[in-house]
Amino acid sequence: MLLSHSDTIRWIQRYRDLIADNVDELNKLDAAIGDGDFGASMQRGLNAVVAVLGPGEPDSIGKLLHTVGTTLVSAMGGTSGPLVGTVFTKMARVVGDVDAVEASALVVAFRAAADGVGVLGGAERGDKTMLDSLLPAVEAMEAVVGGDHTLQTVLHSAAEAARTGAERTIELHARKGRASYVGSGGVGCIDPGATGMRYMFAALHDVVGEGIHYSEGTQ
Amino acid sequence: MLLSHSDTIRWIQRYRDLIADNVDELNKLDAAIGDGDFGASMQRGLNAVVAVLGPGEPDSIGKLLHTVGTTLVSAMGGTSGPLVGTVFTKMARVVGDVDAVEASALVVAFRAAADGVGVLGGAERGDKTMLDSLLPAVEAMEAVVGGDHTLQTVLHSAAEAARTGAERTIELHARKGRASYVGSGGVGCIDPGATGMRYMFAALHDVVGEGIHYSEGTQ
Amino acid sequence: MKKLINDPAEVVADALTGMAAVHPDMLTIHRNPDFIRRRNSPVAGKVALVSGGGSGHEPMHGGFVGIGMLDAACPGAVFTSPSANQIQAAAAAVATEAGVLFIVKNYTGDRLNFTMAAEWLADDGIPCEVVLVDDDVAVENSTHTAGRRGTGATVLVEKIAGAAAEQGRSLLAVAQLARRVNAGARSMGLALTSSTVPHVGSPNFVIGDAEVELGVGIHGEPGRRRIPHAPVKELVALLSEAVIGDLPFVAGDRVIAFTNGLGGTPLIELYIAAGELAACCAAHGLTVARSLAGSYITALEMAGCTITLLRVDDEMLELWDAPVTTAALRW
Amino acid sequence: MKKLINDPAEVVADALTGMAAVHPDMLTIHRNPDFIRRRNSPVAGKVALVSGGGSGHEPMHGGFVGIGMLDAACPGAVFTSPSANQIQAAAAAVATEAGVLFIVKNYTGDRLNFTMAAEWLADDGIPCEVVLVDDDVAVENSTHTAGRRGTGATVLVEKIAGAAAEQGRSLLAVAQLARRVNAGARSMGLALTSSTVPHVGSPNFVIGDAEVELGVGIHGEPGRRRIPHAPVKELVALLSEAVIGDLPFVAGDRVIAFTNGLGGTPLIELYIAAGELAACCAAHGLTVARSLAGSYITALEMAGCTITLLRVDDEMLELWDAPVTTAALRW
Ligand SMILES: Nc1ncnc2c1ncn2[C@@H]1O[C@H](COP(=O)(O)OP(=O)(O)O)[C@@H](O)[C@H]1O
Ligand SMILES: Nc1ncnc2c1ncn2[C@@H]1O[C@H](COP(=O)(O)OP(=O)(O)O)[C@@H](O)[C@H]1O
Ligand SMILES: [Mg+2]
Ligand SMILES: [Mg+2]
Ligand SMILES: [Mg+2]
Ligand SMILES: [Mg+2]
Repeated sequence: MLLSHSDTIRWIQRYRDLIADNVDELNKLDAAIGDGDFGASMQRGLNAVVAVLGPGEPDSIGKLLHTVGTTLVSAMGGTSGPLVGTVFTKMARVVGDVDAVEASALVVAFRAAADGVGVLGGAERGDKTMLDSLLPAVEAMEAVVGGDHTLQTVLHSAAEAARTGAERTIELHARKGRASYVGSGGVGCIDPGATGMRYMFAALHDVVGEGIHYSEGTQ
Repeated sequence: MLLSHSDTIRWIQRYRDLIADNVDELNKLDAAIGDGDFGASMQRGLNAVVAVLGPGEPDSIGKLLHTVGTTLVSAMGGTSGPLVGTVFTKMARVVGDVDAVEASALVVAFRAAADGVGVLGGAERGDKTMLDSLLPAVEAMEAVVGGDHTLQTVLHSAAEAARTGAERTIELHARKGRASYVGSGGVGCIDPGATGMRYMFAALHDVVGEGIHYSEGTQ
Repeated sequence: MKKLINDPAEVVADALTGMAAVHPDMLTIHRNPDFIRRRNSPVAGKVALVSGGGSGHEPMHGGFVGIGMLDAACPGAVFTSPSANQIQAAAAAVATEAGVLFIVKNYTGDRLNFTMAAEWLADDGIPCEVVLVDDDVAVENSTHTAGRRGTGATVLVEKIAGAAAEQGRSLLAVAQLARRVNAGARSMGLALTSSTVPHVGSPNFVIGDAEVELGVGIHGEPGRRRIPHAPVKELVALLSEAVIGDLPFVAGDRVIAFTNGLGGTPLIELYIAAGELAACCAAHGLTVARSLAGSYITALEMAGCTITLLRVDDEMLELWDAPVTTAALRW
Repeated sequence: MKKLINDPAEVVADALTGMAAVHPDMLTIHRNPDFIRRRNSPVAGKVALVSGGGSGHEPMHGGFVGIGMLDAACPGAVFTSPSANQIQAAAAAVATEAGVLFIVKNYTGDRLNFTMAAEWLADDGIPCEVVLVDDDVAVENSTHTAGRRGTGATVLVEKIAGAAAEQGRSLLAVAQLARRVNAGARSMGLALTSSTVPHVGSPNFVIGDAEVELGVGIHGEPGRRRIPHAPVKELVALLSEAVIGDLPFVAGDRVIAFTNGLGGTPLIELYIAAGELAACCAAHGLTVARSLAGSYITALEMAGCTITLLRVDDEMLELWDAPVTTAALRW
């Protein structure tokens, strides 16, 4: 099973919807240990993205993901704009000008994305950032991919790991971003950025989990 | 019975104490239909007055009342400073350089005070101002003075009339001062300035009512 | 009550200490009686402009003392008119042979005290004129009120009259001009929250979470009407209809448009309100010749705004543009 | 939430409309991407100064655009760093052959976006330097944080660097000077109330009626410590001890003392705080060479203040005194 061009568009749309459904929660998570704009920023960014995506436009998954990334950077601003944007521009480079992506390539793309976020933001695992759901998700995918797992299973493990990772940020002491200013280091609060990443993986799993697009693939 | 120099000083001190005891009430009355400073202004003014009065200083009742009036003007500011100050400077002129005042002269002095307030502020009876307790008090005194009433009785009637007058301002629609700006004209609220005058008469009655100073007088 | 103050009784004194520390280049502070005077005043040959009023409206009036505006300002206690003695002392300190102009917001207390002081000055042979500012259309101008209050127009009168005085015009000429500015100005305000007088300790009145008080006074006097909170576009339209209809301002008029914050409203909101005011002016065919937006006449920490329009002619505009060096207005 | 706004999503756009209406003589507003640019920019031969940050801090930065200060400012969404694209567009609009200086408050978002934009400018052959402002002593300066935040020093850096650029100094010289100003400045703030981001609709955090939040951030970030409310004398002493001890400032130092309001605190309180700051400086043997008091870096309608001290030398003082014509600072 492959991730198709239209899956990718539906992923982004679903991601937008999940963020919209949870925008207040995300703002509130950010208000507690930051400045309260994370949900609004993600929503503004994804609305802009959805507005520029046409039915078959841009015409390859790589180009599409690149457009998603650059649109997020320009429409979001903030800390999350460049970082979440980087997730997509890095994936775009790995995926290239194709109209379907296999699970293995997708995992490599997500690894590149996580590395890119790490380099740009300078954060490490455990710093209470979006990396704390992004990295576990990538590692979970890497652990199962290549066996006889379907794309669905791979993405299921990613979504689960991202969710757990996000929830566990509640225990972490922030060392990066605005939450590092808070006296408590934000211990006791869930990181908004990690929660945003969780929705990104949930959206992808939702879209692929709905099944539908069984093209001929490796698994 | 006469009002002596020391009675006069005790009157002013008692007036200061009554205002201090009711300063919050007076501020609140003013907050409801004005700007909330009436109690504080009266308190500041009377504290300044008490600070400049010595045991036999100034050395006549006329000079003493004049000092009270000018000190109130300079220490209070606001609307009430010049008006309440005028009460005392007008009385001072009528009373003159004496060390005791008969009831009849005191009533003439209060009449001059009320007229002075009317001229300076341009208000009339019923405009919901301090005149609405000052004028009834003067009229009540005028009605009883000269008969076989003691100074105490005269001042009792003044205190009663001032109290009733102040309470009745609740029904009045303000046509002068800051209360005239309020949409309702302040109907339903008691006028702070009239209440302040009420304490002025109450203080005088308290001091004379305590009896004490029976010098040889007309009554 | 949470404020950055020490003793409520020392609020005015402490603020004057701060002003003296921040603006030694422009102002000299006199204590007991309190007044703020232009450095190097009196200015020989120049009509001296003196204003004042209760404290709690900062930067008015102390922030308008300096070259091209006021020579002295008298701060009363919070929301309390300064005393006649204070005013007399301030006027005596800055008076010249050209005379003294009192610019007085039309509140009973200010009128009484400034009028008393003017009489005392006259007794001392100092020529003195009193100009009343009464631009607030929220107050009915009838014998049933103390007359309209002075609000936003005060800044405009003080700036324009100040520039005229700086040019060396006579007392009567400056007074006449100041009255002409007042006559061409109208204002109205609204509050989102009330404010707390320090020595009172609780708000003068309470505005519900979903309400707006229309026609509020700058001393926290309750207004004339409560309406449900609405987008600022609608609120500013309400205020400007009342203001425009009152003078009335008519298509073709050139105006100075002044959006004033009441103390607790941040500049980002004032800019939004100013944009709406400009739109209302345009819709009525008024040309906004100059604009001013900021918190110049406050009511302690009250959230809200007042808007003022002044119909200007070339002379007024030229005087508005003339240099001014004060703590609050400077160009 | 009661604010003078229309749609929360249009707050920045509406405020820009208002700025354009109020300051047509100084500013030109560009929309989509949003930036505020100095009228008649680019200024040939002059290093262009560009700053920016989230909205909600007005007058920072748009109010500092003009002669002697910034050439362009990029307003992000409320409390959200502007995007790299926005910054690039602003810089491109005002850049000259002398290059572009970015003055960036040290927040992760601002750093990321300005750095990206700087790289894109470099790719286009435009010389570009980035200066970080990180003066907030409330944040521990360790590897366990994102580093100190930029607060009050930003105004001082922008004013002094702006004057140097206006004199025609080179990009490197201006950047070096800006870094020197930042290195000599320290700040700390406190909040009496929180503030509400329009699209969130409820306050970021709640401060009790008898509490003060020490070390609060200008984006409504919770601070490091809650203390019982106290007289401003004690509060300012706490802030200034932290500030003075950090650099440290020592007896004999000349300083610029800056008392900044966070948006909801009226000027009368800021003057009182400024007076206390001057007293603290005197007690430490510091000479206050210049003062600034007012709401220049706000956090929406937050009540509270920040204090900033900058150790100055003759060069900095001369540049501080140099003429400036912006909406918010003008002399
Ligand atoms: N250095 C960093 N690297 C990776 N992620 C980061 C970093 N700093 C902050 N983040 C993430 O960004 C999220 C906040 O995004 P956003 O609200 O846009 O930031 P801000 O408002 O502080 O600019 C945080 O919850 C965190 O997950
Ligand atoms: N024109 C007037 N004549 C007489 N008394 C007046 C007049 N105007 C107001 N007052 C009285 O002054 C009182 C308010 O005094 P004060 O609080 O000092 O005034 P303000 O704060 O409005 O200057 C009112 O309650 C009223 O009794
Ligand atoms: Mg945020
Ligand atoms: Mg009053
Ligand atoms: Mg008053
Ligand atoms: Mg942000």
